[in-house]
Amino acid sequence: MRDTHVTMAHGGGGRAMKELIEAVFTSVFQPESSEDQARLMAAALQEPGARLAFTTDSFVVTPLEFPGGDIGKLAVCGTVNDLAVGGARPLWLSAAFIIEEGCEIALLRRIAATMAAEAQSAGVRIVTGDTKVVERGKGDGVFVTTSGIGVIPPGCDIGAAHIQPGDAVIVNGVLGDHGATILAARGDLALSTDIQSDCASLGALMQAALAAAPLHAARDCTRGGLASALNELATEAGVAVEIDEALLPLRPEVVGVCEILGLDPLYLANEGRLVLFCPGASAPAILEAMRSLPEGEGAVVIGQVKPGPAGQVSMRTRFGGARRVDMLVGEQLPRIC
Amino acid sequence: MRDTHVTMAHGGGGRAMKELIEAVFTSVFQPESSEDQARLMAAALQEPGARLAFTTDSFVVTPLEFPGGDIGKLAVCGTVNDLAVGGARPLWLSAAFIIEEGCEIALLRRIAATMAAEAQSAGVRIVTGDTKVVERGKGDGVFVTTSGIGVIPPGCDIGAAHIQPGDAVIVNGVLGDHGATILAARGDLALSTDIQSDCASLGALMQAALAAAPLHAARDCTRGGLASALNELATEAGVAVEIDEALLPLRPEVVGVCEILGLDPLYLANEGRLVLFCPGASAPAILEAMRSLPEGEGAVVIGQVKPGPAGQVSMRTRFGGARRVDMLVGEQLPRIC
Amino acid sequence: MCLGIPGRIIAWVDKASLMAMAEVSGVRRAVNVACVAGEDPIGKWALIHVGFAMALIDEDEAARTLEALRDLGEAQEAVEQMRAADLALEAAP
Amino acid sequence: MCLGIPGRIIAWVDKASLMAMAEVSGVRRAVNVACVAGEDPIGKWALIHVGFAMALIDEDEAARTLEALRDLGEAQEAVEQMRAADLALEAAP
Amino acid sequence: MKFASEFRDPALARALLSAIADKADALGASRAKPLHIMEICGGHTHSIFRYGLDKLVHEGIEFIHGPGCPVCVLPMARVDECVEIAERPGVIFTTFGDAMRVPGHRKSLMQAKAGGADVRMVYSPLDALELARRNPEREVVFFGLGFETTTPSTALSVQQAAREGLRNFSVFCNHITVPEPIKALLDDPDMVLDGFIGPGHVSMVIGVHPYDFIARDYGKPIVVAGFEPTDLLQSILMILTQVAEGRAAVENQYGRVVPEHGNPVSLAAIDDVYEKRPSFEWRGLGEIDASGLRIRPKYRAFDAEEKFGIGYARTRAPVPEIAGCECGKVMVGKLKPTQCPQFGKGCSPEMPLGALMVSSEGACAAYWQYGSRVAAE
Amino acid sequence: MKFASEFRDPALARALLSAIADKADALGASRAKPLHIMEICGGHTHSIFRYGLDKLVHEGIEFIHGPGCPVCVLPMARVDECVEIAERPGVIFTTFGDAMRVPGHRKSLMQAKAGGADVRMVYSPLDALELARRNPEREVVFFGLGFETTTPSTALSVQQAAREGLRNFSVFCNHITVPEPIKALLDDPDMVLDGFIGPGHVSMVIGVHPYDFIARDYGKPIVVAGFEPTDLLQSILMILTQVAEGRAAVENQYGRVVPEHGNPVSLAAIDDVYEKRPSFEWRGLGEIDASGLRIRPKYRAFDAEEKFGIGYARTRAPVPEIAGCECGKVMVGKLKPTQCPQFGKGCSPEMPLGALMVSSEGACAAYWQYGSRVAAE
Ligand code: SF4
Ligand code: SF4
Ligand SMILES: [Mg+2]
Ligand SMILES: [Mg+2]
Ligand SMILES: [Mg+2]
Ligand SMILES: [Mg+2]
Ligand SMILES: [Mg+2]
Ligand SMILES: [Mg+2]
Ligand SMILES: [Mg+2]
Ligand SMILES: [Mg+2]
Ligand SMILES: [Mg+2]
Ligand SMILES: [Mg+2]
Repeated sequence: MRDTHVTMAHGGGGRAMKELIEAVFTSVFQPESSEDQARLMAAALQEPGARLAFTTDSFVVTPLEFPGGDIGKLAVCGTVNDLAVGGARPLWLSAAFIIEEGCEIALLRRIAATMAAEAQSAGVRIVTGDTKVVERGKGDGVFVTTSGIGVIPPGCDIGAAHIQPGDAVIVNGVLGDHGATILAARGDLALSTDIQSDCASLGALMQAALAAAPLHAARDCTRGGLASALNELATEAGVAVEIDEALLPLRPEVVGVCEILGLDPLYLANEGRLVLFCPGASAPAILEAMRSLPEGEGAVVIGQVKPGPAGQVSMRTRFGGARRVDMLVGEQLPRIC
Repeated sequence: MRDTHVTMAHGGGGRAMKELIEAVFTSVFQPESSEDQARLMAAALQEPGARLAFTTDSFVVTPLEFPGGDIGKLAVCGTVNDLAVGGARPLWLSAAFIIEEGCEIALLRRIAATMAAEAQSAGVRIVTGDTKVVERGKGDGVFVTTSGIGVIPPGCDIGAAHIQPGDAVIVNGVLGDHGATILAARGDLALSTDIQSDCASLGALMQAALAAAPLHAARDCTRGGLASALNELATEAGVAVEIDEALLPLRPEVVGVCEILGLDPLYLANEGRLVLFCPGASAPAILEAMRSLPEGEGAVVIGQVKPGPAGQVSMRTRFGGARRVDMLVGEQLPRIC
Repeated sequence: MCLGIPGRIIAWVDKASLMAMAEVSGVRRAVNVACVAGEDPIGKWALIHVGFAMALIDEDEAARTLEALRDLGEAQEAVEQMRAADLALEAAP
Repeated sequence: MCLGIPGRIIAWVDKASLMAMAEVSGVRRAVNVACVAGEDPIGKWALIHVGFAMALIDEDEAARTLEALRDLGEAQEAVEQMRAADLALEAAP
Repeated sequence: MKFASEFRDPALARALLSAIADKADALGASRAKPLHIMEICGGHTHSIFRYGLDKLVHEGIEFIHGPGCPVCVLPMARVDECVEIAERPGVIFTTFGDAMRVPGHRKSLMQAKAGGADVRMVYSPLDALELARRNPEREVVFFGLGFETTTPSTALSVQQAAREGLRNFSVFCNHITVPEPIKALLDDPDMVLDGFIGPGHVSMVIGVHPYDFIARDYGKPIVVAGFEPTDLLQSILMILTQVAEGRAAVENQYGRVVPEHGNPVSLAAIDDVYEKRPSFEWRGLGEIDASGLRIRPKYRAFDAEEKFGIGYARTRAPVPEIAGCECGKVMVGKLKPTQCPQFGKGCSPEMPLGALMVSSEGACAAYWQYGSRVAAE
Repeated sequence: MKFASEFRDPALARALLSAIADKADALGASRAKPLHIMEICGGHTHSIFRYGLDKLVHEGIEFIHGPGCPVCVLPMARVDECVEIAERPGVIFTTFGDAMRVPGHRKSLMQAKAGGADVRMVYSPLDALELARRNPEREVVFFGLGFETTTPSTALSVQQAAREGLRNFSVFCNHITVPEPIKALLDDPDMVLDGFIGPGHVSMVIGVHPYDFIARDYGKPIVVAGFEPTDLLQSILMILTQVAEGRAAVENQYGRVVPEHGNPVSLAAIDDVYEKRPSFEWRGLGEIDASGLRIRPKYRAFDAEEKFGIGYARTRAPVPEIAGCECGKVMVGKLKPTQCPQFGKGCSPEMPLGALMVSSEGACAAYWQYGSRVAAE
């Protein structure tokens, strides 16, 4: 294409749009037909008792590119992970782009390339998509919405409802890297660090864990951080969760960002982290299986499930105190007092 | 909720977000679980030879509410239609919302209600979703992205590749109502009309047509209008399409808007219109089937397929001239000269 | 150049600023009628361009043009019939 | 109130405007060092608040505090051992 | 649509086409030796292609597409200036949609908008005025573009702004006039034209007499025409009739809209607000004396050239057009669009090189859009 | 993290807790008859709950959460004024994140932002200055909020703005001081306090002597403390020791940061930029003499009160607080958060009624967030 930046013409439904889609997206995603719907078959889906898993997320992030990833990587990983944590094997993704007028086409190309690469390494195909262009000041560079389809094999049934008192609570690595990276990358707080986003696809990790030993539930810790994921799960399962401050894996730089801004790392976003609940007896095998993969290298037990009070998450502090770990209220704001 | 407008807190991943999602979305869509993935089974999908259809679209429209619909109705109809025109029976939708800070919560409720009602009448379920909040000036009220899953029954195979010279070209009603309605509703051109968007779900209509007689292909005419859909199909099928100006169904008001602004109704967007290709012999039965449903009342043959030149769409004018109907170039701009 | 379109001036919007409502095929927009306000334009047809009523349409003149065209149509038909007859004659052995 | 955090001043950013780079656990930010510029602050630890180095940290004093706490720890351990012994004695029949 | 549909009647058109064919045959016109008729106005070009008249009409009639598309004749330097104004902080730049995609040297207005300039399409200068009222802290500039049809609306808007004492409204005036370039074409010794279709909506404002010189001084027939297909066909027939009768006169086909002496209110507004520029540059035609209008000193406060120290008067060194672009020759009828080496190659509607490919009134866009493209392929 | 982690050592904390328990037992303190120790500073309140010290410490020690959270003591009328300034066209209103969610009568700053006001969170007044430099056409207002710890940073920023001659930067000064409200609390005949934990970072600026009156005039022990858990425990131990010994003195636990006489550069900047207001209104405490700072006339150009004709001096009629809100009583220790009838009902962090539920330093938010909520349910 001769154009270097997106104009409203690229959203008009005509030739300019077609050219943009072909040059930037379909040339990279290589869908099988030009029909505006993918037509798919998978043997796994037709097995008796197999269930289809379906999920969606919109991705909005500033900046669009950051250390460790870009919005495209987030969009693939996030939806793959939402499928994976339910026990589904991710198969197919859709990708819809809302592009702000003026967006650099080279940036879109980089994002599409990241998505294609991440999809390939996660073993999923981007099979259908859409682009829209909005006027300048009515978007933010680009928003990406992915939806995902996976298959839950017969017999696999995990979820919050299965969590039991006594379950071990496991995370797959250091917490808050993504959130801290974005805060720093945004630039307005003038912080600089060497941290990278933890953004990663966790499909293989979940399959490894499922294969290793019985497990009850898993959830990716994204917006709202570990604390919000634990609160959701504790509420849905009607149990209490107690984690141990001393066991929480945290990078010093993430602690640094939190100390400077008065934030709590438990609430920082992650994009390649999950929390997993399994019977205590499963924990060693699951940990071992997780640690055999790069995205599970840092897997550790961080706490356990208690019978009640239902929905309560608490943390044993380093010197034996306990504090409530409530759900994040609104958004975490940097504070000075 | 006590809040009347969305703030950044509603996107933070915490309690405010949960409250917004529950008050506005899940209370209306009533998903089966609180897991962030729907887990689905459908007998039709497990039939041997059945294929899964998967599609996605983002919806961006100003104003968000307009005569005949709102962005939520568009989002349901648009994705249902993208499934339907491929011969799929629509089953499930996902819905992802990107909400601009400051958006009125009552508006979101109205949009969700429309979506639920339209989904019900279209026979699909909204089974999973997502919300994000972006800062004011980085969105436009709300963007909705829907993805859809449908099932193409064994033996059903329609698409551009099947179009043949001699095929009749059918549309299901008057053209351009949606585009003209939006142009007028936007207000900046200070036009007022009584037209309404044609926004409608076409699942039942497609099923009726498929049941009536053999057909080759269908496509919904959305952005870029009838002209762009015909050009796409002609190119994909390697045929020429000739339509007849005298046969085109157009409302006088739509012609009026076009005359005033110097636009061509062939390029105006529709949201409840499809163009259908079938053997000439099928046309009477298909027209009859379509006309038996309200969304097909205005069904008419508008032209036919010629062997070539491949990809060319032309129109016989009212007094026997012929003109090329090219694909829209950029976007249609109002003109004075 | 100069897209212009016939519309009917249906009512005053603000007489002081010479703004009136014009209607084109059921589509309404307020237009400036300064150029045609010499006689009361309400109810009349005008040629609308970029939001201004630029000229009143002379209905009699329009009818005369159409009449002339219809006459031409008849005349031309006659000519063609004659020509066809000629051809038939010529073709006759 | 008044979140403050120890950071090391690692280098000047702009000496004229008294801006220097501070580092907290590997995180860097330029801070104003006007309040601690009496002696050359580079290499020193300071208490950072809202982008300003508000005070240098007295390392000796910090060590003394910790020392006192450790002494207390030992003393308290002794006390507790004595108390445990007392209890054991009392519990003895 | 009343006063439109009747003039699109296929039966009437058939009769006209047949009568034209008879006349053309009688005149011995053929594809090899056609009669050259220039439709001056881009609106006529648009109608010809929209209704396929070029293919329906007798093959001995060849349309030469004239310079009457204000977008097509706008030199690139004017577009550059629009972009420069639009990119100033605080400016809301308003324009008719037509001008959005015209390429400048750096960028088009659409690209400037994508780059962050606040460019808004309006349907009417009245809408620009309203924007100025609603955004008192912003400077609203209206791009005044067009021939005599459009000049009164801009003039009336400037008068209105003056009455209201608006301080944040100005017009970047690039209005031009029709008779002067026609004279320039007629003075070109290479030009062979047998008659003109005159722009009806221009005459609605200025009447028919400004074209008297065409018949009187150059001996060419000119028929002022409406824009519906039968209007055009009737006008062609009227020209052929003049040719056949050896006459050259100014005739008015479009009597329902065009008064002999034009519209007095419009003429008075034009006279009040504008004065002639000594000369103005036309794309493809070069400098033409007295062919452009500028805002009179009494309305200086509403003149964007004055406000921004920019514009034609200040940049007389002609800025070169894009190399390889043959718009100039096409516009004067010396080349057909398909004869331009760029047509369909370097230049297409999605990536226009020349203005004739941008405006839907441009001959190249019309050729492309309405099907004469194949000729080039 | 050096100078922090060491002071979070569980072993040291255990020793301190044990020593405190011994001292408290020796003093006969019990849950029924506790010793009341006020941590003046919201930062201390936050640390107490974050590390669970309230549950670890001997049950005979009861913490009274003092007024040292600048967000909590800010009257609603000030928030209303912030919103009013922020909503003016052209203004960029900058604030620490803490103030974003504090309810005003109409709305919070976060809600004003959602409504279109350009409200931006900054980490430092230096970031607000930088915004002013980069947006010369906008008025950048910084919300000066905080006690003596924060006042120097604002003062130094105003001096910097003056040096640079910035014309679009101003401070909405609502800075307040610690000693005066403490005196007010001590003058309250209902108040029974056995000692104070002094705000270490305030003393980092002003030194320890401004608290002399507490020991000297009121006979209460006060220990200026750091913010790590062992700092707090050590300070409690030091207070108990004074109580046990029948002494009342100003002691400095936080010697590594707090110089006896404070920081001379900070003090000079404060003195140069601010002057005392005759009195200032505190939420829950009412008007307190000489407890607020305003910008001196010499820096009038940087004073948002002057620029916008708004602010404390102009709106002395106290604006009523929300009915049913018991923040005032909680703030002076007369009610525990859980004793407020609104706690967890009309008032929760997602929908705070009072400021104490907003700031993470507010006693109510701390009770809610860190687990004492159940008591209310
Ligand atoms: S094809 Fe393009 S460059 Fe050539 S004359 Fe036409 S517009 Fe100009
Ligand atoms: S619960 Fe709410 S209203 Fe009651 S004192 Fe606390 S903050 Fe104030
Ligand atoms: Mg999801
Ligand atoms: Mg997700
Ligand atoms: Mg998830
Ligand atoms: Mg699409
Ligand atoms: Mg933006
Ligand atoms: Mg789609
Ligand atoms: Mg679609
Ligand atoms: Mg479609
Ligand atoms: Mg989600
Ligand atoms: Mg907006």
